[in-house]
Amino acid sequence: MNLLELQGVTVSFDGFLALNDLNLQLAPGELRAVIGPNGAGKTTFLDVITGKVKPTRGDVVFRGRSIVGRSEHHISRLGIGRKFQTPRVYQNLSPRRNLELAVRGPHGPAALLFGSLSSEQRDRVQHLLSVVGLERQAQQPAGGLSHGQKQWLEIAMLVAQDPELLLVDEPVAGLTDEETARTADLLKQLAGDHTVLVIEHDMEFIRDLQAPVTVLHEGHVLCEGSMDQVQNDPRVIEVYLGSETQEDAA
Amino acid sequence: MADLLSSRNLRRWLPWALIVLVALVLPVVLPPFRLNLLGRFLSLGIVALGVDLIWGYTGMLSLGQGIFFALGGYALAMYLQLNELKPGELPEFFSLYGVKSLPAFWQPFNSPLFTLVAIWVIPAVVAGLLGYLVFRNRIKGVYFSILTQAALLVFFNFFNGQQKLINGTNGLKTSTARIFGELIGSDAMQRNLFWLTVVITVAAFLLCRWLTHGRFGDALIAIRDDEPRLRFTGYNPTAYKTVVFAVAGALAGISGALYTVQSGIVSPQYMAVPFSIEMVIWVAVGGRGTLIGALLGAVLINYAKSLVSEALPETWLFIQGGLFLLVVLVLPDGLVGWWRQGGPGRLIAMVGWPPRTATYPALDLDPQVVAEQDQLERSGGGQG
Amino acid sequence: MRKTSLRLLGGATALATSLTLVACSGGDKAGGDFDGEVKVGILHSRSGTMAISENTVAEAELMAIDEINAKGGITIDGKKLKIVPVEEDGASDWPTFAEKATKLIDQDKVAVVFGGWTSASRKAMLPVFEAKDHFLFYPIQYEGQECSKNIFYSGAAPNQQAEPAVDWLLQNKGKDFFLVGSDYVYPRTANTIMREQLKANGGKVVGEDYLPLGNTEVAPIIAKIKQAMPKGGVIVNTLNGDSNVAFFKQMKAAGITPANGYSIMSFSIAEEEIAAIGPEYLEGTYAAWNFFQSLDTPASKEFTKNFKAKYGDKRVTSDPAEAAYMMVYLWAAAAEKANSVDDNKVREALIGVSFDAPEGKVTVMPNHHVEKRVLIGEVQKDGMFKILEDKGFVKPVAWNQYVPETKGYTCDWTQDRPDAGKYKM
Amino acid sequence: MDLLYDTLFNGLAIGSVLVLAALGLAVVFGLMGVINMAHGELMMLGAYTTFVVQNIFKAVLPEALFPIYILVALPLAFVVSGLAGLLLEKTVIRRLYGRPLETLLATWGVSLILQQFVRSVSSAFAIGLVVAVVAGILVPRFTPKVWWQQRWTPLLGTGSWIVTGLVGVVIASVLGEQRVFDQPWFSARNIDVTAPVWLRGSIDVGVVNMPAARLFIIALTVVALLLVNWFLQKSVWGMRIRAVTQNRTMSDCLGIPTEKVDALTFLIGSGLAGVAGVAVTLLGSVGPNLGGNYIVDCFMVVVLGGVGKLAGTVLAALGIGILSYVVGSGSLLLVWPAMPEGLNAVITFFATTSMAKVLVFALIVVFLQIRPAGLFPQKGRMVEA
Repeated sequence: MNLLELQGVTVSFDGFLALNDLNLQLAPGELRAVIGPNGAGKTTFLDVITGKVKPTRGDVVFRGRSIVGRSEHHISRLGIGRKFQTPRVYQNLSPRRNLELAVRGPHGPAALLFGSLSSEQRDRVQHLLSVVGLERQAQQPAGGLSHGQKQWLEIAMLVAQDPELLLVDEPVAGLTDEETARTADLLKQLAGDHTVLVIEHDMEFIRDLQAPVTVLHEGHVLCEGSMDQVQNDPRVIEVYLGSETQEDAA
Repeated sequence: MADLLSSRNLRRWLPWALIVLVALVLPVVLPPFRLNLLGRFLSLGIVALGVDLIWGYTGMLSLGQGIFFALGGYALAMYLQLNELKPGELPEFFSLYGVKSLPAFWQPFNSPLFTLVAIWVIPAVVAGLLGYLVFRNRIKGVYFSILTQAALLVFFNFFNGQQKLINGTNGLKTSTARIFGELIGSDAMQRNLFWLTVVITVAAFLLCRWLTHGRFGDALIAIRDDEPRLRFTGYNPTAYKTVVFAVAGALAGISGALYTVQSGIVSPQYMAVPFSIEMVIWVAVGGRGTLIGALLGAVLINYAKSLVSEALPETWLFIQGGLFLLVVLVLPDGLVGWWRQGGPGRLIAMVGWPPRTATYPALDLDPQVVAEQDQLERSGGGQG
Repeated sequence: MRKTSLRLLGGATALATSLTLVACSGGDKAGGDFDGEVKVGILHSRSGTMAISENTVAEAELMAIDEINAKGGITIDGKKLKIVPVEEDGASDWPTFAEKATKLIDQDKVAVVFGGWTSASRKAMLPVFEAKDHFLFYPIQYEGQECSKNIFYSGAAPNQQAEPAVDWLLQNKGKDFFLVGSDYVYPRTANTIMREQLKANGGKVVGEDYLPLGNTEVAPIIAKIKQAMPKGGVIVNTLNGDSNVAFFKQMKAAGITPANGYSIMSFSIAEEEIAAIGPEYLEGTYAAWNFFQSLDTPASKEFTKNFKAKYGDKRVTSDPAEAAYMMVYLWAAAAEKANSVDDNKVREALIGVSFDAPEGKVTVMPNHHVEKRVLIGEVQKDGMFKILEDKGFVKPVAWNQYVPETKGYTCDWTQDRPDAGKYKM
Repeated sequence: MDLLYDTLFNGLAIGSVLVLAALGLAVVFGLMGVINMAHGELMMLGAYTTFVVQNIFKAVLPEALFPIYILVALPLAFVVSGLAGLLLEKTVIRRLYGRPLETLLATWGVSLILQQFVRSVSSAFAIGLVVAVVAGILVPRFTPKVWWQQRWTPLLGTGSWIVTGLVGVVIASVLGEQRVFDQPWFSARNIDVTAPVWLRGSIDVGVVNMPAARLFIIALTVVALLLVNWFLQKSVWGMRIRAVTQNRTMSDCLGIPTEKVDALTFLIGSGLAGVAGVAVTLLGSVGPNLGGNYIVDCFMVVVLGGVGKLAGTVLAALGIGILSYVVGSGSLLLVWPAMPEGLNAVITFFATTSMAKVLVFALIVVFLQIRPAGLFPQKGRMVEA
């Protein structure tokens, strides 16, 4: 059974079709990359899954249940986590506190007021801090971190949530080559236990991931396959890789 | 000298010392009138704590705290109006409007127990309800501010217009009422009320500290910094905002009740638009996001207001307007924030004494180093 | 950035300080030989909505104090005492009035407080004066139904303004009445009284409406008036402050004017308000007061002349100003009579004290109100009143005799009984 | 039928005042996201301008010209309020873009200062203020340059302002000794603005009797709406304003002077407030508190209308106008005299102007439950970011 299934999802903003009859399936444990030129509807696609945008038509099914119409926090609790395009961390909280907020567990006001973190949760936070190398900065406001550190912190927050499905939007934008490689490793590690969907522009990075690729175009799935297959697809070349080859050359 | 001032320890304890001073020394020194003023300003500090919770921590600027403040005041005043009446008697003002029997919603206020609960529960429930309706629709930012202001006007107009129910513009007097046989307006009673206010202020402060110094507080700050993000992490900000708005409402109610008995009257004027905005400026001047700042701000500004209006009433609006501009443009973190960030040290540095540094010049002043040092000290202190 | 901010801050300081001095530049220059001082409190709104009205009253009080001081102050035990006013700002906020009253009594230890305008502010101060057993002089015509041991009322009671006005309207203008008022205690209570009075005397209330203080959207009220009396009738207006301007401007526009058969009687429109609203809008409407600037007596002319000399040629005198002016003299006379400024003694002495006020000889009655002259006037083009009827001096009645709840009650503080403030006759 | 026309006309009349008053606010809020709490005080400046113009006409110009003073006051009020707004934008609001709550507080502060300013201003005061400000600005010019590059420069800046401020105070208080200079220009009292005769009467149109002032305001509102719409849609600067609203960074890159655009937008919004100020002198009192009477209503209009389109503002204002009128005048009772007892009691309860306000606001809150972003919300992906 598929973990996530998008069935004919259409999103219309005032007549403009951001997503147009989009169908997509993700199997449990899969690592999937989604690419597409600007305006292909990648972010709207994530918005629909996470409940920020309601599809005009179609259905989103997670673990066999429709999640259309549920609010973001509800969907998140079902096990879908999201990392944003630009790193979004709580600027005035320290990385440790950022992670403590994100770590899996009850999230109601009462739980936060009257409960305290279990030792496993604490260990998990500590572990993640060391994984992303933020132990030294663990206590100062996250607003002071560098861009790369914020990206990593946000990925760590996503992992702390321990979702079944991770939606990762441009995780390596603005990172150095070394950091990019480490991020790829991390995502590969996560796949298997988790299902990971990555949106990225960086073709090198996607190749590194060695994952199946879905190409979006004008809100629609253009084709699916391995990186090599996709790159050789004439339709993809037509709409997209024309510019991509130039980038590769650069 | 500069060394002392820029010392972080000093920065931490000095505001506290000021509070202790205010609470302990002044009652002895001050004449009853000034003491009574201080008591009232301290009770305003409680409503300021609430404003700080929702604005300073959670980022929601409510311009309608006067609603809850007045509700608390009215609850207590209604009880006092009924207290020690002979059976069958009505509060005096009813006769002016030809009302013959006590309106039904007055009845429960015969009970002191009910009143004690109502003082904070009614405002909390009203705030919670109003908050829920607004937050549910993700109305925030200036929209929230404007809506709270509109709600304030609704309540103001209602209370102002209902002579027969609640004595309209006149409000309800409390100082000629008696409790335990003692006149509320008497000096002895007012002194007791001052101490009561001090105790409740401390309790409210501790409550807010508890709310803000844990993961709950972190969640509030997270809502302020990036609410949608928190939502995608599985939190329902509506719940948090409703809870914290209700708590702020309850604090406002308690504050209003204390203020009412110390000023002798509750009237719809407590729901006037400017008063509720003033509450924000207390917090802003004191330092939003710091509880002590909210308290200090409320007391300082109100004292200043009282002094200025005695001497030069015409200038108070200029000063107040200037304060709004000042805290927004120059002192965004208020006095306490400025103090904590080493403002005095910087000021002294301007006139010539560079702050004495122990190591490489920039290191002492580097925020990262400071933060680490802080952390070390804290863990050394056993707080972990 | 920071530099500019600081500069901005500097600018603000500059602004604030410059005002400070402007405000200070007044100050008193009275000299003369005095043997001592006696402090009196002056408590009016000098800021906020009510400042518009209350400034004049405060000015009239200060003028009376200056005049008394110029004549050597008050003489107690053969000593000349200078009256020193301590001014406080009620800020148009009722709780502030209570606060400042407390301050004047406790902190400044004043001998008496002159103050208040709105009934709400008086009601807010009342408990303070009662709790401290001190006393207040209140200069504004009001709704009655009150008789405090701790307040002296130098303005009109309802039977010195509203009731004779209604009688006059019934006799001369018609039986259908529409009552319009601001939404607070004076209009509400005054209208209650008038309703009873009309019921007793064959009039009819065809409509009644209230506007929140400060509200200026009067279209619904005008519509109601038109519906209730399309052919004309009597409108009694107890609106206060800003609403009046909107009311008269829009009434005129809607054709509800004296020319079209509407008689409009206002209880809160005096010369000062006419100047602010514009006489064009008010010409031909009526008002009932105890004093008009146009009152043709030497005392009245002297008062107006002095007032203008002190505060400017364009200024006008009015009933509230006169009542405020006169009460200072009444207090001074009583203090000399009691030979003390002690508040209890002065209060006893006040009853029976007379003064040749601008309106004529006024006398303080045992119910702490003042016997006053009742006048009915019509607004002229020049913003002054033509006096249509002079009902002479009328004794004040505190507890209204039309309202069933208070019918038969009276107030007499010379009586030695615990319920002297309100007892059955 | 009469009743229907009556209701429509009166609702329209109340609504059009609201449109006019809220128009500038809607422009500024919709295009710049700035909440201007001093909007009411800018209206007040417009009203005071009318007062001054009226007095000049009375004193200087032949009486025959008096009837048109209001037409002269309109553009002047636009200029005065617009310039005040411009000053506000340049000194305060510019520093606060993107921080709407701070802007709200700062403009509230400005509104308090403006209120007290018209109460206190006298010749002495004005001269003192001008001297202080001019001196303060000139100090850096006439002092050694190096002073302004020191560590203590900020202190010097503040100090020089304090000194010049004190100089201003001294001048003001010395002048204040003179009666001529001490007289406040307006004082705390309400001032008398008299409409010209042609605006005082009423005109019968069909069955409805329409006050001329109301008709004038309705016409003025229509003209203002048309002009603003034309300006935003058709003129070059209007285009630029819209471009900046949609994408500031991109507009900047394309060479649109965004700072000028901001200033211009604010100037127009403030100028419209001034025009509204002229209009309200025909209806109500003119005094320092004038602004406060309108501001919350204006905000309600903007919130209810949404910031997407001007049409939202118009619709919301008219809706509020008609509703307040219908509820406040109790006309429902006349239409349906035989209504059930309970309903009748409810309607009577709300059929005063005060209670109508309560009901209308409550209904707005209920409406926002259904459409949280108002009638015409801003659309697209940018909204939540």
